[in-house]
Amino acid sequence: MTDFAAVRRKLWAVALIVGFFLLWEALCLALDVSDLVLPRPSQVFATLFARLPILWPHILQTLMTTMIGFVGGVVIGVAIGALIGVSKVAYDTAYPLLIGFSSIPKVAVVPIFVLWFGSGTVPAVLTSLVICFFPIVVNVATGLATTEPELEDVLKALGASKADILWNVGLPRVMPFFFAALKVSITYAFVGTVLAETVASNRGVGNVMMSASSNFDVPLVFAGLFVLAGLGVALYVAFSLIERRVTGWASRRDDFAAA
Amino acid sequence: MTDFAAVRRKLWAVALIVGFFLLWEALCLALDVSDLVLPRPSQVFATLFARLPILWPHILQTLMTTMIGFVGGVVIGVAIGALIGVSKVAYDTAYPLLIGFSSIPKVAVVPIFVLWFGSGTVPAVLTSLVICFFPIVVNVATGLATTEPELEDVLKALGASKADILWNVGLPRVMPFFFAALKVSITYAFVGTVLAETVASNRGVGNVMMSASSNFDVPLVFAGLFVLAGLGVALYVAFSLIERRVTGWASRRDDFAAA
Amino acid sequence: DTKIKFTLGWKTQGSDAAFMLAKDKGYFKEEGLDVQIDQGEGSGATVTRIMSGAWDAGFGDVNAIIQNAAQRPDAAPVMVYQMWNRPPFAVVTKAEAGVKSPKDLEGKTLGGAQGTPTTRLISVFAKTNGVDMEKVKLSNMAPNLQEPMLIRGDIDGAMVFTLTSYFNLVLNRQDPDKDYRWLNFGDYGLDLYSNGMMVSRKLLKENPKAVAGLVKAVNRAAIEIGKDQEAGMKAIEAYDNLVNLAVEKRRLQFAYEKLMVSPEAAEIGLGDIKDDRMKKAIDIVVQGYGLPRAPEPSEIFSREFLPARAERELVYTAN
Amino acid sequence: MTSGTYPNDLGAERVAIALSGAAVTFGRGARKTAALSPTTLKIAEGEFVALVGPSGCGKSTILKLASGLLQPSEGAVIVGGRETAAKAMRIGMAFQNPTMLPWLTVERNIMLPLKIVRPFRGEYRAKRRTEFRDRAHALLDQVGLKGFADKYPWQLSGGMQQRANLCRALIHEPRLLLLDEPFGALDQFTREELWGVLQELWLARKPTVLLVTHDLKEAGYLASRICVMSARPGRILDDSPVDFPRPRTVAMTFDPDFVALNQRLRARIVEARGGAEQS
Amino acid sequence: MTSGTYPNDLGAERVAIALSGAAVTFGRGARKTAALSPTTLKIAEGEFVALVGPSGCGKSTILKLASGLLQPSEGAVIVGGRETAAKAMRIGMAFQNPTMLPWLTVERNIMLPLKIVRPFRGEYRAKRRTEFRDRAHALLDQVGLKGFADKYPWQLSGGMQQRANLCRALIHEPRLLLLDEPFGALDQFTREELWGVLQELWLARKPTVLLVTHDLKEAGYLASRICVMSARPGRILDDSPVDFPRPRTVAMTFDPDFVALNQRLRARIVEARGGAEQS
Ligand SMILES: Nc1ncnc2c1ncn2[C@@H]1O[C@H](COP(=O)(O)OP(=O)(O)OP(=O)(O)O)[C@@H](O)[C@H]1O
Ligand SMILES: Nc1ncnc2c1ncn2[C@@H]1O[C@H](COP(=O)(O)OP(=O)(O)OP(=O)(O)O)[C@@H](O)[C@H]1O
Ligand SMILES: [Mg+2]
Ligand SMILES: [Mg+2]
Repeated sequence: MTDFAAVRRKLWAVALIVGFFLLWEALCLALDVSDLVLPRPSQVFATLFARLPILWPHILQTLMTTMIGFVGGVVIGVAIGALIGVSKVAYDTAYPLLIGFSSIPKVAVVPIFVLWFGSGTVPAVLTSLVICFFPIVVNVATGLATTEPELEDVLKALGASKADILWNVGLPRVMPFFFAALKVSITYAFVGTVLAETVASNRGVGNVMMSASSNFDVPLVFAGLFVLAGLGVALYVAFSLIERRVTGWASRRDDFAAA
Repeated sequence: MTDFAAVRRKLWAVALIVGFFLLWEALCLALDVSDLVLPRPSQVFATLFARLPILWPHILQTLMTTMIGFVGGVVIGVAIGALIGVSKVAYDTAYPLLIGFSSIPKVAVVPIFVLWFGSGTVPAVLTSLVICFFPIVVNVATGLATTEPELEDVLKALGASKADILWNVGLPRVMPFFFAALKVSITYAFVGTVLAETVASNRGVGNVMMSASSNFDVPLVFAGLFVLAGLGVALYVAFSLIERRVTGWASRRDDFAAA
Repeated sequence: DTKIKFTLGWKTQGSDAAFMLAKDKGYFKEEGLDVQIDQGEGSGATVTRIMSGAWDAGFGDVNAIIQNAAQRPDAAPVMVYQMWNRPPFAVVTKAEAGVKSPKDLEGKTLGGAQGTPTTRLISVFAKTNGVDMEKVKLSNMAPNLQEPMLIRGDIDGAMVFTLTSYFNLVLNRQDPDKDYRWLNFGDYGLDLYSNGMMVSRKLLKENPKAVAGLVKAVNRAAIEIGKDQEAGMKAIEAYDNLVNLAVEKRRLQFAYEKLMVSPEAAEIGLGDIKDDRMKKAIDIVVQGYGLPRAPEPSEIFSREFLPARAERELVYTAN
Repeated sequence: MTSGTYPNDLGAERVAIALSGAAVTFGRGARKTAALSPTTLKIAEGEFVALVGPSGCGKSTILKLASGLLQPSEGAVIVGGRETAAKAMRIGMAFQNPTMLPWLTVERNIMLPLKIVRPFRGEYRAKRRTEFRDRAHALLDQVGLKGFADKYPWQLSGGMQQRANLCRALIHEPRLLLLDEPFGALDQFTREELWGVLQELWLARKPTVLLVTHDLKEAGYLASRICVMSARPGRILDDSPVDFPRPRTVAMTFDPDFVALNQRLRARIVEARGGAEQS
Repeated sequence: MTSGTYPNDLGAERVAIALSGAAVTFGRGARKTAALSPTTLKIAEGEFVALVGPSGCGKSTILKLASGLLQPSEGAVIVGGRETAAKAMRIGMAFQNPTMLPWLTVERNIMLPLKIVRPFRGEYRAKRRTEFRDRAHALLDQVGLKGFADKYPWQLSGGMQQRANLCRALIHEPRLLLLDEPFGALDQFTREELWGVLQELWLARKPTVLLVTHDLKEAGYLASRICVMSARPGRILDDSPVDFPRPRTVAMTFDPDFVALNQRLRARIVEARGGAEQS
């Protein structure tokens, strides 16, 4: 693909995204939707900019909490995923437990964390961690389980250990789906943090939104939502850049080798 | 693998899962954890069996709501995933929007649904739907984007349409990761239903848990959690059976052809 | 300093000003206390939070203490400063619905959040006032959905906290006085106490001095705010700069006017209760919640830590 | 050099494939790889052309151009009078690496073209368990894979996969057959058997065939014309007709004329390698 | 039939590979496929054995047994005196289908054994940019892939992938070399060049080599012993020494003795096919 086409594609995408917000604005105006139900994007952005100085520390708090929880979730997710992908007994044991755990609304778990670790950042980190590691587990495990035996045989014939095979075949093979899981996970990590912040914290975007919502300051609630969405997208963009480098082979982009 | 080994593996798994609950029971007893914080599994199961007749209609309600939302989520997820996996512009447009939307705690969205559709089943179905479709989108899109061009070429050389290729190569290729996403999604679908039920509904497990929690009846809250976990696992088992048939080729199980 | 973890009844509200002021002006510090104030999940949840051991003290509903004391007398927290003398529980309806007395609720749909005292006590309220609950439809919803659904007409009435709902209606650009009718439980035979400061039994046993200090500091701040609400609002702003100060100030004044200033408070001073009224209140709660036993007022409330009567003389002047 | 060069002007005969100065380059900038030099090649309908040349010279690339899987970076490719090959002609392609779909049994893999290609696709659901299935089994028998219809591709040996691959290229009676070293992984005897099968098929239906092979004997036995390519980036060095009578036999490959043709082509290839193969 | 059968009793020489009645069956119950009949085969250290036989007879299966990738369903396989092949001997294996890892460049793919196998693995991080890299590039040059080190495997043609595959089997100077049709996708000239490369390497280091091929000329040129297998499920029908002097040349393949050997083996194969190939 030429550079020109790539730029045009990006422009299209930007236009469509802007169009989405314009549509929202127009629909709200046309249907006369109350800003107490669904504020217009222009109101939300106005609120966001007006309150940004006050929101800033909360945003940093949420971002930091989420990142710690997310990194922890990724590490644990990869570890459990690798275990499940490699061992049949682990598969049969851990999967039902994890599915069961994952079906539980995490809001029921936060109080337990609060009790054990006090209110504040620690339970938020933990909530974010437990909510985000499952997609990673599942994709890593599936990727490992479906790795072509031929590729593994290359290493086995060399007398490679299981760890060697995992490292040199399993994990690279899994990368595209690992990155896919990251995209899901990072969003859930934010949800987890915010959840814990609404339940038991005096800081963070979740807390802001909760107090805004109990004050019926709906534009501020949505400003919080936009901040979360923005943070999610920002991290997604960061991952995408890494992903391009790491998993370009899988989509065989012509510009991959040159990138 | 012989049948005997398979049976032994299952027994191991059952033993480990039972062990997990025994450990929980023992730790609660040893550390004298209050049942207001974390009831022992034995208490929870006792409550569950004692209250089952009362819980039953709620369980059915939640299960039904979740299944509708989940099926809707799967359909929409596959559709959007296919679009994103195939079209670059859709990828660049929809991904940021979806990531942004997914980073938003759904609890903020439920009230909007309630105000639009009234309280009850409809907002619960919608919440369950919007919470569960994203993992499917991501995995379907990634699976399609990483499909080996060689396999697609087989059909292209025959003059197959894009739809033919999607149907005959893309989707089968994606199946293992589609099923992986289903496992994540079904759990989130339950979380979504319960969330909506706690916000505005007179029935369902979420409603029971909310009322139990306001009664400080923590064992009943956990009974609700166990029910959710159980439903999640039951559906997981159902999917696993389908998965074995559909994606056995990917893990090249020796017993696949015979199954 | 003794570390105290303190939970509010809800997110930051103007009516919490006393705690912020006590912290801000160092009244806690003077008592040798290092108090950390956390936002809460509901005035009922304050009780569970303290019972779980994660918090030592908090601002919450005495009726929830009664409920728990009936079942777990050794675990339930103890009220040590009964801040709100009158109950904020009410059913609010639109004026045009024509609900003038409880009897008019028959045939209507009421929305309420599960587990809030108002929702729990509605059947007692109905019984006391000869309303047939069979004819009243109840619908569950999260607290912040009550007013929007009421405004939209999805429900005919909402079972609310006056203090919260009044201002929610204001924030929803309604006129809560002109366009809405309030059936206050206190006016219809449910003469209950409501929120106050409670502490855990553990703190009570292990560090009574800290409890006394806590009560002293909060009382001092509450009395001060009676004369100067602006000082309270400054403390609120310092604690949480996101709130709508104008509304919160009105809420603070509402709390003083409608819930704290009362003939009883004038008689016995702020923070204390009358045991016979409490006994009646306990009976109402026991009946309403279907509790297995009725706890004694002494299990619920301890006046041991109250400062001298003279220090608890509430003089309220709106400013 | 014109000695063995086949007249590229086909006159009135209908042209099946026409490459006009078609070149292929992969990548961009410093990473650019020329895969095929500008190449002109016309193949008439019903011709059987064999393509030989050193490894990496662009033979598979020419096949991909002809099937429409690849667009030329320069020049034009017209197949059956159209630019989109698959629309113009029913194509059967056997890829160099067997590319069976791993989730389908051998039988289903082989029936894939019937599922996709008109006019069969309309009847696929109805006939996949009867007529089409029988056709697949008959083909499998012919290539010596009787009894493997229900296996999955990875349960076959390399040579068996290659034969299944060939079946898939043949099942829908294509008018244009593109075969990329279809017998490479087979032993000499199986190979000679399959030559016979392919020749029979060609004589019966006269599809246009473009066969890539490294085996000059194979090329001589099967083709009506042999093109020799130079090393990468390839171009066509030699284009010779093969005029032995049909049906040909393996015995014929020991005929002095046949050996002489082989020798001449071999010499051309050596000549071609001289310059370029070290790169 | 004993005429050409090599004495399987190796006496005092050290045995590199010993199959004792080793058989392989895939699947269970009704779906059972016998891939290899009970086979006994001893290969001494430093021998160069070629394995020929019809497609699907179990040649690749024997290679997988020798490399330890497959366990025999019956009988025993001992490599270098041990049951786990890879522990006993440094093995270099070229698979039938090139199995380059798609996320690594050709260079990194080829260096993979150095990353895994002792004693190189300890030095891999230090030398992968210098000494090991040079070694990889030297090998690539030898097989005619100069300049393709930085490409990804899917950017190579079929034959180029196969050559890269061969490089990966050779780079760590294995003591046991298992080659599964390593020259199948190459033209005759490239093929003959690589025969020379392989023979040189064998003469220099004397690894034990087990080569699967369909080309009797290749087998005769390279091997010190040729085993002919029957059709599926295969067993060893003939086991003949090849006594031509080393180093051998392509010219030698026209020698009457050489041709006679070829003819004799060909006859054995025909005989073998007679009974079984129709299944
Ligand atoms: N996707 C690609 N990206 C970059 N280069 C490529 C790609 N595909 C092929 N090439 C290059 O194009 C050239 C020709 O490849 P092609 O597959 O046509 O060779 P071939 O003649 O079929 O060789 P062989 O006989 O080995 O199969 C090779 O040098 C190869 O490196
Ligand atoms: N995983 C498997 N499952 C079932 N059958 C298998 C499997 N792998 C191989 N086979 C069968 O084993 C037999 C021998 O296979 P093998 O790959 O050893 O043949 P080969 O001699 O290498 O043939 P070729 O020359 O075609 O590569 C074949 O009939 C094949 O169908
Ligand atoms: Mg090729
Ligand atoms: Mg083989």
